[in-house]
Formats: sequence, structure tokens, C-alpha cells
Amino acid sequence: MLKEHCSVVSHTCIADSVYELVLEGEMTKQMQQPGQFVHVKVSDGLDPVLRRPISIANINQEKSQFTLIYRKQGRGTSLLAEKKPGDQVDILGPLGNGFPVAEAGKGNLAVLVGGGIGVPPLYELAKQLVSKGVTVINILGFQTQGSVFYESKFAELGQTYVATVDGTHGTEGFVTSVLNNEKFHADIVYSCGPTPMLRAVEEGEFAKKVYLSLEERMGCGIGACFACVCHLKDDPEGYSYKKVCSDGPVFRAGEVAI
Amino acid sequence: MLKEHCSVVSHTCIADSVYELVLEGEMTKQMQQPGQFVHVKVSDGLDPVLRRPISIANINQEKSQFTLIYRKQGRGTSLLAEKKPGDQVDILGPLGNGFPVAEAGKGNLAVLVGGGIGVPPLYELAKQLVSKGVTVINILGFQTQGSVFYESKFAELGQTYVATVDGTHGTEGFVTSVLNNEKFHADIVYSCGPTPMLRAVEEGEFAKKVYLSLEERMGCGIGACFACVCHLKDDPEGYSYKKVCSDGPVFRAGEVAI
Amino acid sequence: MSMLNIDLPGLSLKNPVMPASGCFGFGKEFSNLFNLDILGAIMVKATTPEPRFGNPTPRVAETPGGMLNAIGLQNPGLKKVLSEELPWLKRFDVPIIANVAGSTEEDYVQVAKEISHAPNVHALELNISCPNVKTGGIAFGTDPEMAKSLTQKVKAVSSVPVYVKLSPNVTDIVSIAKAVEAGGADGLTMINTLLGMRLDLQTAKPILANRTGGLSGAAVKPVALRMIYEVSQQVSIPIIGMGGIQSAEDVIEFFYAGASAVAVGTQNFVDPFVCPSIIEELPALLAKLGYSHISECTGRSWKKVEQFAHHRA
Amino acid sequence: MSMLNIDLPGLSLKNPVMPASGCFGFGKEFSNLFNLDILGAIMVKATTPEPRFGNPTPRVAETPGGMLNAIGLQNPGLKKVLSEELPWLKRFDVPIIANVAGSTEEDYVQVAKEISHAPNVHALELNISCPNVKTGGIAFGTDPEMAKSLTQKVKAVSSVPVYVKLSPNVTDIVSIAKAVEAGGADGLTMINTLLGMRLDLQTAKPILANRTGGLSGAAVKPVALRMIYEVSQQVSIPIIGMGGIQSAEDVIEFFYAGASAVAVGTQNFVDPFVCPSIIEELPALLAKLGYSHISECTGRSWKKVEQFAHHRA
Ligand SMILES: Cc1cc2nc3c(=O)[nH]c(=O)nc-3n(C[C@H](O)[C@H](O)[C@H](O)COP(=O)(O)OP(=O)(O)OC[C@H]3O[C@@H](n4cnc5c(N)ncnc54)[C@H](O)[C@@H]3O)c2cc1C
Ligand SMILES: Cc1cc2nc3c(=O)[nH]c(=O)nc-3n(C[C@H](O)[C@H](O)[C@H](O)COP(=O)(O)OP(=O)(O)OC[C@H]3O[C@@H](n4cnc5c(N)ncnc54)[C@H](O)[C@@H]3O)c2cc1C
Ligand SMILES: Cc1cc2nc3c(=O)[nH]c(=O)nc-3n(C[C@H](O)[C@H](O)[C@H](O)COP(=O)(O)O)c2cc1C
Ligand SMILES: Cc1cc2nc3c(=O)[nH]c(=O)nc-3n(C[C@H](O)[C@H](O)[C@H](O)COP(=O)(O)O)c2cc1C
Ligand code: FES
Ligand code: FES
Repeated sequence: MLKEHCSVVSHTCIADSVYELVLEGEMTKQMQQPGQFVHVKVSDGLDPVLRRPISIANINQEKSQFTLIYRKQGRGTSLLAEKKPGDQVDILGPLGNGFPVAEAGKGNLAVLVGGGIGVPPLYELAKQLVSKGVTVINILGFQTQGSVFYESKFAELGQTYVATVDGTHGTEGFVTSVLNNEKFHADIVYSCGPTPMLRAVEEGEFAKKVYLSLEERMGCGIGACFACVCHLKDDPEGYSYKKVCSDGPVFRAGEVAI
Repeated sequence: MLKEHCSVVSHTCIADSVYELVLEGEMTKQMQQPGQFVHVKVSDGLDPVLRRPISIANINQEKSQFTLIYRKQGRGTSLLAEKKPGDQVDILGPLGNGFPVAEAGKGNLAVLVGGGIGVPPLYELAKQLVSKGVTVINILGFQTQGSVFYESKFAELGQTYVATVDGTHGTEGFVTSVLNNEKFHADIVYSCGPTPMLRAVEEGEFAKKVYLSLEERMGCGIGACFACVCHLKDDPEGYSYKKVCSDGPVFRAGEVAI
Repeated sequence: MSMLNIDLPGLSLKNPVMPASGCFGFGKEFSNLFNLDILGAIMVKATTPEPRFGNPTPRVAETPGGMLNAIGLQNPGLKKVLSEELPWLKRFDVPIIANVAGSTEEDYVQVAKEISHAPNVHALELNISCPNVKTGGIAFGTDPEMAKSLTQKVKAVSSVPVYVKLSPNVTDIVSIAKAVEAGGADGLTMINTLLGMRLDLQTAKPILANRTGGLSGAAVKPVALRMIYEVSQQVSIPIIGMGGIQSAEDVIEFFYAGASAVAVGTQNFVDPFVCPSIIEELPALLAKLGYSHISECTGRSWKKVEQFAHHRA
Repeated sequence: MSMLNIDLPGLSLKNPVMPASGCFGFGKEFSNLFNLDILGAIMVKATTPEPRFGNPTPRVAETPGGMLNAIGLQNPGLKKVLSEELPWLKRFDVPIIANVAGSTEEDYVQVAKEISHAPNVHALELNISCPNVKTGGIAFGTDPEMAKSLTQKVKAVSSVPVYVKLSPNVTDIVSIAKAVEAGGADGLTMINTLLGMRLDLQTAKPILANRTGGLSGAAVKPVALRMIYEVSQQVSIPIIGMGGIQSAEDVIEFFYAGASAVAVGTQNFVDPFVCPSIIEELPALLAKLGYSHISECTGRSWKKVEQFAHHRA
């Protein structure tokens, strides 16, 4: 983990309020697992105060570059959206434990299920899985046509389904509609997205191995403040816990209570 | 008075930690008197919270441009120093009542006495005085050679003396040393600078008419918050008062207690 | 139909946004910038029986996300407020809330009695919470019994409704709120400033000549919200909320916490057009959030769902 | 010769900079980032007799210039702290200040008694001021008599000096400070967090699951400074100051107000290297300001000039 001023290589609006930010920095070397995240200070000084957790969407070791894809929503991401190529961004990372690529064997079928801003980390995951010979199917859920991004990039890596809530693009409805309709017989499912979606993926038991990437409001991002703690699934009222930032954000389905 | 986003035309470091910032904006039209100031929001959001008062150093009506000259010291002026040509700066102005040019008649001798960051407003003043036929002598005080700015610009407008505290440039000592040595027989003295300097200028009685530009920590800059109030000289313990921001910043010597 | 009109004791407000006392003088400076008619009301500067010069300068200091002030209730005194400041404000169609201050009970009673008869004064704001005045002042705001007794005395002489301005510098703000309600207060305004200080790095001395001052601005917003949330659930008189409001979003947050109207203080110094801007932005924001009137937002964080039965499809 | 070493009851500090309780866990996470030996001390997370999960999430919310937390004293419990966390910390040459919490007097006494015997615990910090725990907790910190009695009981069983951590959510912090001094406290730490809240614009509900939380970060700095300024003039035990410290300049400001050492909380989340950075920058800053030792800064805003006779040419 490093704290580093990374420089902006490119910054592009790729869908309604969705930005692709390519950064260059030493910390790229430490990025191994898809699903890890970085903690971003969007401005110097104290407006806003806290860092923002953003998943690593793509890693380019040769160029020491990595990509973040984020939705502009509150003050933090709005300020981040103002960064221009050449600007420096204060980044802490890589943080957390990502998706276990090793759990999918060569020739296995992996289904990747992403919702909204949960889609980005699945891209690096798909890349790494494909490069080790895993067959990948991507199911990507968005609100509406205008918010869809990276569809063709995912399509290059495997069969890709898109669902939109309002039906303006792809299947109408949720990613679970696709999962329920298609019966993929996946060896492993990896998922990232809003909590209700993760719950549905967990309950659907679409594969024996299911890995979920969780979201929680964070303070430190490194395991020191206990902001992001969740209960274990088999001890929902007890004292045992996991920290989303440092034990996760990826957990095996059934490990923690979501 | 307007609240306007003015655009940066140029921004130059003209002495140690001293910057010349040329801005373009509609509010230039309203700038008449030298010695008025603008209230500058150096960054969006709340870091820092308050505006910074900076005197208008030069007015260019044809181009709708005006110049600020400031010393980078705390957080506000440091952030201001980062602005680049083309950037927008949120400005409230022009504010306050400046130096009464009308008080100097054609053919009069006006002595302008400035100290450090009190020098800038005297430049526009000298320009306006000279253009109406007043003879101008400028006495400019600085800490050291590296902080001297605008010496040749002032010299174009009238005889110009520079004093530095450490003697590295011009006369060693304070502006009052020059005033005491030279015995100018001025018709009018205009002065801006640190309070001890203003006090010395007031006590020296170097002319019948003496005008002083005061500095005080400000909130609103428009007369509403009562942050910048000073006592009247003839009622130093009473209820009567003047507001530096809206009654001043320029007062006739003897009007307010400094 | 307006989404913003609010009726409070003594106050029939076009909209619930008003400048906070001490941050708008008696309105003159701002009248050069916009028509004061558009404001919900104006809380004018504190008035004391005699003129006051206030504290020596520096009177303001900047803090992270906020500012300190130690103006010390500078004002021209009751007589001049009655003969000059308030009459001047009559040209505007806007209710005035007169901020009443003093060092003794008699001071408050005298000011309240006389100022409440000014024709454009629709309500009083009893400032029992100014941290910058040495005698009295803050003590009234920190002791429930004193606060109650003062409220009663002022109520007895006032011809208009009385709002009591609460200090946040207390262990238990609910007990003060309940005491002034019991004393007959028609409403509450909260919060006044938090007591704070800054030191100068070079001199090692306090930046403010008065040493300590009142903290205001965005930094105090979470404290204001918490106190309004606590108090609004325990009293039945309305609350005019303030403390760090900068935007229409902030206004809604104060309403959710329990406010029925709001005042904007410090932000007037940063953006003198903040009140008109907020008033202009509120209807669209309310519509976006699904409300048809701002009153639906009051106390929404703690009121039972049934109380909002008619809202949303 | 060091410009930074400070001796306090039980604590012989290389430098007066330490992470604040709850903002540094038990040090493990930060030990991957820098050598903990360089710290003046470590204030570890609150320990209660039994393990606590704490409050539901969300537990943090951002505020202007600060943040709210409602962690709820999550900790592994006294037994595990004694058997795992503290022994692990022994690899570092740094004094530990154990933060003692609980819901009842017995809780505090039990934790204090046992934890004070851990070999690397050099002092206790009695947390009578956590705003996020429902039973007890904050009440101890707001009532002088309770605070004094608790201090006495803890002092009676503790084998190391006891620092009492004061809550800022009180009308009169001086009276609490004097009470715990009278109860035998060896020092004070201040301030804990200010009670605050934020509401969610979409849902109208509090952002924190616990509804209210503790405000920390730069926003509270002026309140912390004011309280340290007031208390340091009225007690003769040393104060470890905290509340919004982000830089070496802030540290000096806290010393001027009256602190003899400082702790850094929230800023560790923004910049995990903040403590080492401050420690590195302090000597140059002190030299620039004309001091030869940081102890010359303590209370400089209010101490008489003669007390500093030997300073400066
Ligand atoms: C491990 C992890 C990975 C993430 N990866 C991505 C990503 O790749 N792309 C992306 O667009 N978003 C991602 N998010 C969500 C992202 O962190 C939030 O959208 C962002 O923090 C919002 O900041 P803001 O200032 O725009 O919003 P504001 O609402 O102004 O933020 C206020 C506070 O709430 C926190 N917050 C608000 N929304 C969220 C949220 N959904 N999750 C966690 N904290 C939140 C902020 O961090 C901040 O502290 C991720 C979150 C986590 C926990
Ligand atoms: C009418 C007027 C005209 C001025 N004109 C100029 C000018 O032309 N050029 C120039 O360099 N400076 C000028 N100043 C001083 C300038 O306002 C301060 O240098 C500046 O505010 C410092 O801000 P900072 O953030 O760098 O310092 P900080 O110390 O971080 O500021 C903290 C707070 O203190 C206030 N403050 C600090 N120093 C001063 C000061 N000397 N006067 C008033 N407020 C202060 C700031 O405005 C801010 O609110 C003028 C001041 C006044 C009152
Ligand atoms: C410069 C200044 C002067 C103030 N004067 C008064 C006053 O005279 N009477 C009063 O009741 N409150 C006064 N206040 C407090 C404000 O009315 C308000 O309660 C407080 O500032 C919180 O709101 P804000 O954060 O929006 O500023 C003053 C505040 C400031 C900043
Ligand atoms: C996330 C978090 C957890 C905290 N936990 C504790 C705690 O367990 N015990 C305690 O005494 N103080 C706790 N505090 C308070 C801090 O120790 C400190 O007093 C306060 O945050 C002010 O300092 P700061 O502004 O530098 O953060 C906590 C603060 C934060 C932000
Ligand atoms: S965010 Fe601090 S422990 Fe996870
Ligand atoms: S700065 Fe507000 S009255 Fe002068």
C-alpha cells in the first residue's frame, strides 16, 4: 500500500455522469487482484474531508497505469470529475482483498454479475480470468440506456448480457432476471453492485462458489477505524465481524451478513 | 458593486512571494477611485471560508481589466497564487471608499507613502493624480531588496524613493526616514501600509491634508457584520465608529483612532 | 400555489428563509444588492437599551469550515433602532424579527417592551445566548430556571410573539428548551454560536481581541441539526433553525431535523446573494425530492410515517 | 538535543505527538506503513470488559470540515486486549495509553485494574465522554460529582497514572476538569467528540444508523482550543490536547492554548502518515518561531511574560 500522487493520463465521460479516469503511479506494481480499491483524496485541504473508495477497473502493468470508473454523484465525485490530464491525484492504495481468480480453474465457466457502479471491477476480473483460460459470461445491470458503459469491452472477453431497469437497452429488468432465465450452470459467480442485488445473487445460489464485493461507508479504508464492519452470517448478533475495507471488500457468499 | 466571476488575464510573480494578478470583468466599469478594494473568494467551497480583501492596484477601463498585487502569506493567498490565465475567480467589488483624488489640485505636490503590500493601491492613485496634473513623489518601503516591486513603474509617474528595512536597496530604514530627511512641503499626503507606519505618517504632520488607508480583519466587506469597526479619534471610548470596509478603507488623518 | 409559505406565531412568511441576526445589519447594505421584499423575514441585529460599541478588534477569525466572531453586540441602542433603523425598513414588505439583548433582566424587558410596538416588528428573538458579552448574556441561556423566568418577564411586556434563541454551549439543550416553552415562548430559534478560539502562530496570543468568540458557519451544522432534532421532539412550539446553512439542500436537512423555518448567517458574508439564491432554488429541489410543500419536510426524520400519509404515490 | 521530549505523569515521551484513541486501532494497520517507534505514545482503542460489536452501519458520515462517527466502542474485550493486542504492541519501544470504557462504574474499575498491569501500558485514559454508547458513558462526563467519584475509584485500583478524557458537550468544562483533578486524575485529555448529526436528503432519515454521532476533525478545532485554554488556567495537571489537529502548526496552537502533548485522530484516516510528518516538521517550525524546546509553547497564550524570561533575545 502506498500514498502517492498519481498523475491523470486521461479522463473521459463514458456514459451519463460516468467517468473513466486513467492514472499513472508506482502503486500499480502492487495491484494484483481484481476487486481491490483505492482511496482517493479528491481535493487538497478539507473540502471534502474524507477519501473516496473507488474500485480498480483495469490494470496496465507495462505502463504503470490503472483505471477508475466512477459515477459523479455527490461533492467528492463531482470534484474528482474536474481533474484534467496532467493533474495529480492523491491516492492511497491498493487496498483490500479482491476477487479470488485462483478459485476459477482453466475451462471453468465464470459468470460475472455487475450492477451500476459495481460493474467496473469486473472488467479487470474478466480480463484476468480469460487470460488464464476461464470462460466468462458477463451480466451487467444499469438503470437506463444512457448509463450503460463498457458493453463492447466486456463483449470482447465473453458473452455479455445487459439489463436495464427501464428496458431501454438489453433485457428489461434486473440482472437476476437474466440469471433466472438463462440457467448458466456456472462453476463460479463473481458479483459487485448494490446490496439488494448482492442479496438476490446470494439467495439465487447460481453456483457453488459465489463471491460478492460489498460496499460500506468508510473512514480510513485500511482497517483502523471500524467504520465498515459487518457481522458474520452465522453470528448475526454476536461479536465476530469482518471489515469491508481490509478483510473485503470481496467475501465468499455466506461468509458475512449482507 | 457586483459579484462576478472574473477571468484571469495574467498572473505573474513580481517579487519574493508577491504576485500581480490581472483580471477581466464587468465590475471594472464601476471602479472609479484608487484605494477601493475587492473581496476575493480564492476557492470554491469552504476551504477557506471567508473572502480576502485585496486593493485594486491598476484599472484599465478600455480592456475592462484591473490588477491586484498581493503577497502570498496564508492559506488564502497561497491558493490564489495557483490561479492560471483563463481560470475564473469569484470577486465581490469594487468595495469601499478610496483616496480622494479631487483633494489634490493641478500643480499641487502629492506625496504617496506606501509600505509593503500597502504599495499597490498607490499605483492607480499616482496614475490618476499625474493625469490631472498633480506632481507626485512616491516613497515606498519594503523589508528587503527581494520584496521590492513596481519601482520603475512608480518612477515613470514621479520621483520615487525606496527604503528597505535592511538597507539592501535604496535608503536603509523606514519610509518615515525619507520623509523626515527630505522635507517635501507636500500639499497632500496619501498613505497605505502597516498600522505603525500609518501612525508615524499621521504623527509626522507632513502635510495639511493626510489620507490613510487602513487594514482590518474583515467578515462581509460590505458593512453588514461590524467586524472591521474603529473608534473615531475624538471619541476613542465612545459609541461612534467607522467601518473600515464601507466607510473606509481610506480616512482622513485624525478622523479615526489608529 | 406557493410551495414555500409558512405560518408561524406572529409571522406569515412568503418563504421560510431569512437572514440571521447580526449577519445582515439592519438590512441597508443588502438592500443595494437585491429587493429585501423577497425574504421570508429579516432577523435584525441585536438591540440593547443603550448604544454599544462592542469589543475591540480583531473581531473575526477564520477557522476550518467556519469563523469566530466577537462583535460584542455593537448596536446603536434602542432609541436609534426605533427612530431610524426600523422605520427605514418599513419600505419593504417583509416582517422583522427584532433581536433583543442585554446584560440584565431589566435590559431585556425594556427593549422587548418598546421594540415590540414598532409596527413592522412581528416577533421578538430573545438573545439569551450571545457568547461575546461579559455580564449576563450567556448565563441566561445556560440555566433553565433563569431562561424561563426571563422568558416569562419578556412575554408579559411584549405585544408580539417571542422566540427564544438557544445557546448550543450547554450539556442539555432540551431542558433549556422545555423551560422556555414553559415560560411562554412562542417559538425557538437555534442555534447561536459555539464558543471557540484561535491562537496566532507568531504572537502565541488569541487572534480575537476578546480572546474567545462564537463559532459559526458550515462547521457547526451537524451540532445544530442534532440539537434541533432533539429539541423538536420534546417541545410543541416551532423552531427556526440556523447554523451553517449554505444551500437549499441544507435548508431541507434542517427541516428534516425539525425546523419550520431557517435563518442564514455566516454565508451572507461569503455570498451576499445566498438568501435569494436559496429561495429561488427551493421549489425545484422540493419537486425533485417529491414534496409539494416545504412544510412536509419538518421533522420528517423522526415523525411517524402515518403523519405523512398523503405524501408520495 | 531533542526539542520535542516531554515528561508527563507515567509518560516519558520522545515527542508529544500520538494517535488518538479509536483512530489507530491497536496499531497493527499502521505498523505496515511506518515504524511505530517514532511515535510519542499510542492511545489505543477503547477497551470494555466484554467484547462489543458496536453500532450498526453506517457508522460514519461526512460533515463540512469534519466527520461524525458512531462506532459504539467496538472492541475485542478486555481479555483479548490483554492476551493479544497489548502483547503484540510490545515489539515497539513506545508507551501505550490504554483507553478505558464501560457502561457502569464496575466496568471502568475492572478494566482499569487489569489493563494497568499490562507491562507496556504506561497510563490510562478514562473515557467518560463517548457520545455513542447508550448506557452510562456520557453521563459520567457531564456530571462533576460522578466524574470525580469514578476518577477516585479508578485511581484506587490503577497501577499507572490516570488521565481523564473530557467531553466537550457540557456547559462548564472547567467544573468537570476541577472535579476530576480533585478526584486524583494525573492528567486530562481533551476533547472527545461533539455530538452531531446529518440527515440524508433522499430518505429524510439520519445518515448514521445510530442517528447521532461524534463530530471530529478540523471543524472542532476552535472549540477544543477554547476548552483547553479555559481548563489549563484552572487546573495544575497536564493536558493532552486533541480535536482537529492536522499539522505541526496546529500542534503549536494547541500548546499555546495550554496543552503539554497532543493526539491526532481523524486526520489519520485522511493521511495515515500524518503523525510521522508532524513529528518530522515540528523542530524546524519551532526553530522558525524562535523556540528551543516545544515545552516553551505550553500555555503561552495566557502565561505571564516573566514565566518565559529566558526565551528569545
Ligand atoms: C469498496 C468500494 C468500492 C467502490 N467502487 C466504486 C467504483 O468503482 N465506482 C463508483 O462510482 N463508486 C464506487 N464506490 C462508491 C463510491 O465510493 C461512492 O459513490 C463515493 O464515495 C461517493 O462520494 P461523493 O462525494 O460523490 O458522494 P457523497 O454522498 O457526497 O459522499 C458523502 C460521504 O458518503 C460516502 N458515500 C456515499 N456513497 C457511498 C457509497 N455508495 N459507498 C461508500 N461510501 C459512500 C462518501 O465516501 C463520503 O464519505 C465504491 C465504494 C466502495 C466502498
Ligand atoms: C482593505 C484591504 C486591502 C488590502 N489590500 C491588499 C493588497 O492589495 N495586497 C495584499 O497583499 N494584501 C492586501 N490586504 C491584506 C490581505 O487581505 C491579507 O494579506 C490576506 O487576507 C491574507 O490572507 P491569507 O489567507 O493569505 O492569510 P491568513 O492569515 O491565512 O488569513 C486568515 C484570515 O485573516 C485575515 N487576514 C490575515 N491577514 C490580514 C490582513 N493583513 N488584513 C486583513 N485581513 C487579514 C484573512 O483575510 C483571513 O480571514 C488588504 C487588506 C485590507 C483590509
Ligand atoms: C458576525 C456575527 C454576528 C452575530 N450577531 C448576532 C447577534 O447580534 N444576535 C444573535 O442572536 N446572534 C448573532 N449571531 C449568531 C447568528 O445569528 C447565528 O445564530 C449563527 O451565526 C449561526 O448561524 P450561521 O452558521 O449560519 O452563521 C452572529 C453571528 C455572526 C457570525
Ligand atoms: C472513528 C473514531 C473513533 C473514536 N473512538 C474513540 C474511542 O474508542 N475512545 C475515545 O476516547 N475516543 C474515541 N474517539 C475520539 C478521538 O480519540 C478524539 O478525541 C476526537 O476524534 C477528536 O480528535 P480529532 O478531531 O483529531 O479526530 C474516536 C474518534 C473517531 C473519529
Ligand atoms: S474504513 Fe476504517 S476500518 Fe474499514
Ligand atoms: S467587514 Fe463586515 S462590516 Fe466591515
